[in-house]
Amino acid sequence: MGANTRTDRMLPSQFDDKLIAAIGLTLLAALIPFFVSEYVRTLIQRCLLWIPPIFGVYFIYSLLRQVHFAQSIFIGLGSYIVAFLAGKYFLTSELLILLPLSLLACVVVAYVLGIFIMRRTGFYFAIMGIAVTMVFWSLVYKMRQITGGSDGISDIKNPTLLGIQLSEQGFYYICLLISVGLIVLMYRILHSPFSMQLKAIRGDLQKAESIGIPVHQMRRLAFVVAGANAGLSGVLLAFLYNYVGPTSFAWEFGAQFVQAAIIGGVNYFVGPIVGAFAFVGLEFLVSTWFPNLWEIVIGVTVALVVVTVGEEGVTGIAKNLLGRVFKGANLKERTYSDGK
Amino acid sequence: MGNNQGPVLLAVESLRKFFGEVRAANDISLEIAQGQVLTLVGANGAGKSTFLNMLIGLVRPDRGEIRLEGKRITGLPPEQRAKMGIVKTFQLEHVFDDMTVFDNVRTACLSVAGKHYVMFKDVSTEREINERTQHILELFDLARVCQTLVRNLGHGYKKVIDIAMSFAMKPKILLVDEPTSGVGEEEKYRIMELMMNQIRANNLAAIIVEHDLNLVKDIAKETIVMHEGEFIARGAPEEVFSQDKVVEVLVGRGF
Amino acid sequence: MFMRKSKALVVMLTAAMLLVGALGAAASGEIPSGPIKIGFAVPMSGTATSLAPDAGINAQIAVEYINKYEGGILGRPVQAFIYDTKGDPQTTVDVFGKLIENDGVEAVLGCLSSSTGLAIAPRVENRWKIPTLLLEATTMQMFTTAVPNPKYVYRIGPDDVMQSITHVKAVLENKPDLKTIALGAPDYEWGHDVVNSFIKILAQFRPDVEVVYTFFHPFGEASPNFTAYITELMQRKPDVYVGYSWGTDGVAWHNQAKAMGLYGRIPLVFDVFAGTAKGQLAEEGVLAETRAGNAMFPPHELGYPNAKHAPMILERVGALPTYGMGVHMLTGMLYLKAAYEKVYALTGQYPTPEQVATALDGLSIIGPCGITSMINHQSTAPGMAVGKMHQREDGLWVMEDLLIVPDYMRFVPPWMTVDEFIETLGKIQ
Amino acid sequence: MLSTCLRYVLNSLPVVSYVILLSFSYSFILYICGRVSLTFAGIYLVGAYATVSLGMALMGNNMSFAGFIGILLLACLLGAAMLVASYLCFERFLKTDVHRMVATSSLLVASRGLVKVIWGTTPVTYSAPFLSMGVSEIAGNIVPNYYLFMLAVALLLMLALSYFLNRTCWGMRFRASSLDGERTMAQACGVNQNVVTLMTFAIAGVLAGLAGGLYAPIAGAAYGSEGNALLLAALSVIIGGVGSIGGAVLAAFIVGIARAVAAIKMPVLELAVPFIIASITLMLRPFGLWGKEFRY
Repeated sequence: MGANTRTDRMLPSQFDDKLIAAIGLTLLAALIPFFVSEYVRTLIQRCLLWIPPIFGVYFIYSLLRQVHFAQSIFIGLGSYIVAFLAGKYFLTSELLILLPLSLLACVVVAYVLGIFIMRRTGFYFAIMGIAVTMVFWSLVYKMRQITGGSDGISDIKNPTLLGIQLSEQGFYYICLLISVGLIVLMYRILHSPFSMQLKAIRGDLQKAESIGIPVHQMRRLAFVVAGANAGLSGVLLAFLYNYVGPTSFAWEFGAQFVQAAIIGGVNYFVGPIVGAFAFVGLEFLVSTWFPNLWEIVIGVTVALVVVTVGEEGVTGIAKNLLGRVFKGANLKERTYSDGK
Repeated sequence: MGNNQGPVLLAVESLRKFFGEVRAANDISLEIAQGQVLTLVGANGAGKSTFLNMLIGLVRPDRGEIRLEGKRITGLPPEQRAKMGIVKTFQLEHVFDDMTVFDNVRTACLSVAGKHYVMFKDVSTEREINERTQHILELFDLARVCQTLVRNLGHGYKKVIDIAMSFAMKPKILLVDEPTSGVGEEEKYRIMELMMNQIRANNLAAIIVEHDLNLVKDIAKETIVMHEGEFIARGAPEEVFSQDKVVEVLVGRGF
Repeated sequence: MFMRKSKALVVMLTAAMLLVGALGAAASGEIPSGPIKIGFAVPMSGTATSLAPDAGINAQIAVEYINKYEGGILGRPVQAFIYDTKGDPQTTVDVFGKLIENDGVEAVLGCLSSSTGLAIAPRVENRWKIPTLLLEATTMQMFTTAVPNPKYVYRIGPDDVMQSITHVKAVLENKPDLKTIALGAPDYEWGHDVVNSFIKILAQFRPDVEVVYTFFHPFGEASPNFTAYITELMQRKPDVYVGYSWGTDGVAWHNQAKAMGLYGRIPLVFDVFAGTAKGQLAEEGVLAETRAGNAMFPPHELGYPNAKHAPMILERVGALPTYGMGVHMLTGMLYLKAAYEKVYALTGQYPTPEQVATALDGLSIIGPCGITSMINHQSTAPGMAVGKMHQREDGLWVMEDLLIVPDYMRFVPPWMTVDEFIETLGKIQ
Repeated sequence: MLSTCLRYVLNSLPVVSYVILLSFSYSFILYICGRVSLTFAGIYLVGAYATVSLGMALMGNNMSFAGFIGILLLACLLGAAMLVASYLCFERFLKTDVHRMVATSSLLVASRGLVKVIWGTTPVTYSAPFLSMGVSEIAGNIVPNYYLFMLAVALLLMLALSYFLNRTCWGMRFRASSLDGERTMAQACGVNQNVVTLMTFAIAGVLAGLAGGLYAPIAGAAYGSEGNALLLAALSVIIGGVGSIGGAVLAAFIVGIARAVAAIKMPVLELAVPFIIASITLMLRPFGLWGKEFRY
């Protein structure tokens, strides 16, 4: 009986609602390049590429209640792999080689870092993330013979897929594909046994250990999942700008993902998506209207969001407003509902 | 009670743990056979919880050895010991507050099935796991509340859920730390009955820490009295509780 | 009678001229009405801000100057689009996209640091094709590897070799008998480049001089402690110290070095960016480069544009820039104005971006620092002169004994590589 | 050899003094109130700009020592007032540590923007106090007296705080509210929690404002210096341990000297070295070199 009530949430009608909405949004994103200017397309592309690293932050936050400031390590790692292979020592700009390669690199690095970082919690975890990021940053910055130091690596060739040079439009669709793919993947992971056990670890570490959950190993793997997301984004970001510099490794860059995740709302699965678009959009509008004031606006916005709605974020506000407008519309997107 | 006492399941040899001056465990040795149920009594601070925590690996002993079915498990982490069949429930209830009752038990079922790293399969569609979860919930009379968040449940329920999760682990030996502490008189007996039924039905070995001496007399043939990290008496409850030093230890503390 | 005739003649002539003018305007009639849009992509937040202080305000001032004193470009007032690059190359690419694709600007002035310049230059050449004036971005890589055959990308500011030659000449002039020298620079690519090329060029002129200490201090740390470097430097006792610290680094460096008595103990100090933050940062007798504080040297009083420009900056910012962003921006605007007018004069048509880009090369203008020319896509380093700081009786700091190195010694000719050119320097002497 | 070591110590003095003040400002709030609050870095900025602006406006180059002390006191008061105001108007509405961390760091970003609007981004400096104090020579090393003055101020303040916390009646109340985790015990014993919290924030504000005021004559007040201050202070707290005065001093010396040595011996690592030390400390001694176990 319990099992049945549990699977009730997957009743066809509700499942279809979500599926239809997802397909609709994806189609919209796919059609948008035909209607907007090149610049707006690039902007959307940037939002799309921001979604995976924000999902990493969201993943760590919603399952472990930790703030993950170290995403920029993996963005940087992916980007510099591209910079070396498709730029400085031009060997290949084949996406089918570069994506798996940087994924592998990120997984290995994330696993090793996870051994140290994931043993800490709370503020110590956050600072440890920043510290490790800064160590990476300063190494990349200082090894100027190899990495080009602060000048970075600028002559990155355009990406190819199966040997075919991608047009800018084509590249947009690759970004869309990977971003949507990762979102679907994250959805699956968040509903998987893995996530459920992570949530158990968050709830009670000792009990989790005593019912046989390999606590540390699983936390490390969560870090790997978050890092892999960011790594793939890093590859595409490098191609988007044809330039990679040490700022990809800067902790301030990683902190932006945290801000975006908070703005989006960490209680909802769509939070990271909303957050990416809200953050980039807000930045665009503010820097157009008051170029000198974006720090104040972004800072105050994030602070106010945290104070007023906490973890609900923009999604929560929108949900409340929409819920009032369309009474009865079921917008609930929590990963684990209370099942009533 | 008809236990068919089998071969030795858990063997503890001269286990020692000192916290500075405090002796939590001073050269304890113990053997438990399959199906043997022991109760452990002692005043607060006698070292009962530390002893159990050492058995499951949450506390690291200063010296000594623990063997499960002849295999040395002293240095193993808790999760591996749990897999090998030595599981503990906690004195202060340890449950996953922001999950439903169903998910709590399901987590244990997933864990015992070894599905830690399954990332691409929906939890709600794992049929075997769900059926087993459902079965355990029914055994412990939890099916009514299975979709309630544990946070919203009472103390007694949480105790039962904790025990149910331990059973879901398919243990060989169950360590129960004060299953009835802080629970009302009526519920106390209900919980104890639920638990003992399952222990007997599965012919498990168990160590049960309990304060209520009347309960102790009911549930086990054999009891151990612990004082300042040492076992000072062992035997049938009636017999043990009539010993002078035991009375002194237990009553002296206002028992 | 005569009077009346002449009056009529004047009226008729005026009318005829107006008519012709109107017809001409109608014929070529292509100067669009409304303001001309110019984009500025400058760092207004992040680390780079301290190095290009108040860049946004300076851009505004440059545009105001053009509108107020120069009558705009081809009579059209300039409308500025000023955006923040945060000093980050990837953001700069976004900002350029916004300026060019979204706002439709006709030309862009921007990019302070080499990295942002390197990120943007290839895109401008291949994709956007809009005249772009880089402010500084002095890396040698720019026109050697990043965009080897530039068409749209220009640079206002010296390249590393250019400025190092000036610096070496200035040091040799002021301290002919030097035996030992020490150099310090901020730790980023430009710092390394500039120190390396200084040493290379010095070796051409004076192979016997020994470099006793070089160091690279953290860059843009905002509240740095340089005591360790200063102590070490004074232990080595060099004859000359050449320091490239600037922005917040420069402020901290100056305070700490002065407190520890560096200026008294080392015979000649060349504080390249000795400038004027809000507060007192100049030292009597110290060498400085004119790129730093643009009102400190005579052109301020000689009536070049910055006689009007410098007071505008002082009024709005309260201090002259420690780094000549404002000067570069005004120079860039004047170049653009000259290029538009040149094309219009030649063709009678309102210029296309391509025509403006072509016309920029070879232009000469009177900029804030005197006459400068655009040669090989590079402006002859406005204010690339070195002088000694001196405080006059009225309290104003000026530069004396200005040394200006002739252009033939500063420009790498197109037929030579940089290294070949450096090798010839010793022979010129 | 000894003189070389001494030189590194002397070179690190300015950083040491301001890191002592800043890191204790941060760890004090964390220890007594159990709150993460990063606003102190913004107060550092305020202290620096206040000192420079007031110094230039009131005294110019005719510096008097008493006047400078007066300005420093003003900076302290300003810092205390602003941090208390930030607590009352903003921080007390934040529920969890994660929220506090994210919200206060966003507030820092906003405060940086505010500094830009008010003072612009041209660095400002008022170095008269620093320069007019002269130098002394210690074992062949030249040390500006101002560095010694700074260190003395920082250490004296730490001693005073230590006396206050350990020996006075009020200090006992502070420690009572910190040591027991739920903070209900102290309340039950009649300690007014609100007063303690406000006083904690005020003291932290004084420390942060003073750190800015003391360091500004050396390095100028500059847009963006709060980031550096934040990182150094946070790292020192991790190295030294939360709530420990000795730890704050020790960690500040470790960080300062390590950077001074790295600057000369191994420039590649100068920026990374505090982070490396902090990472290693976190791995080996999660609660700092001097700290007791502290969970929040």
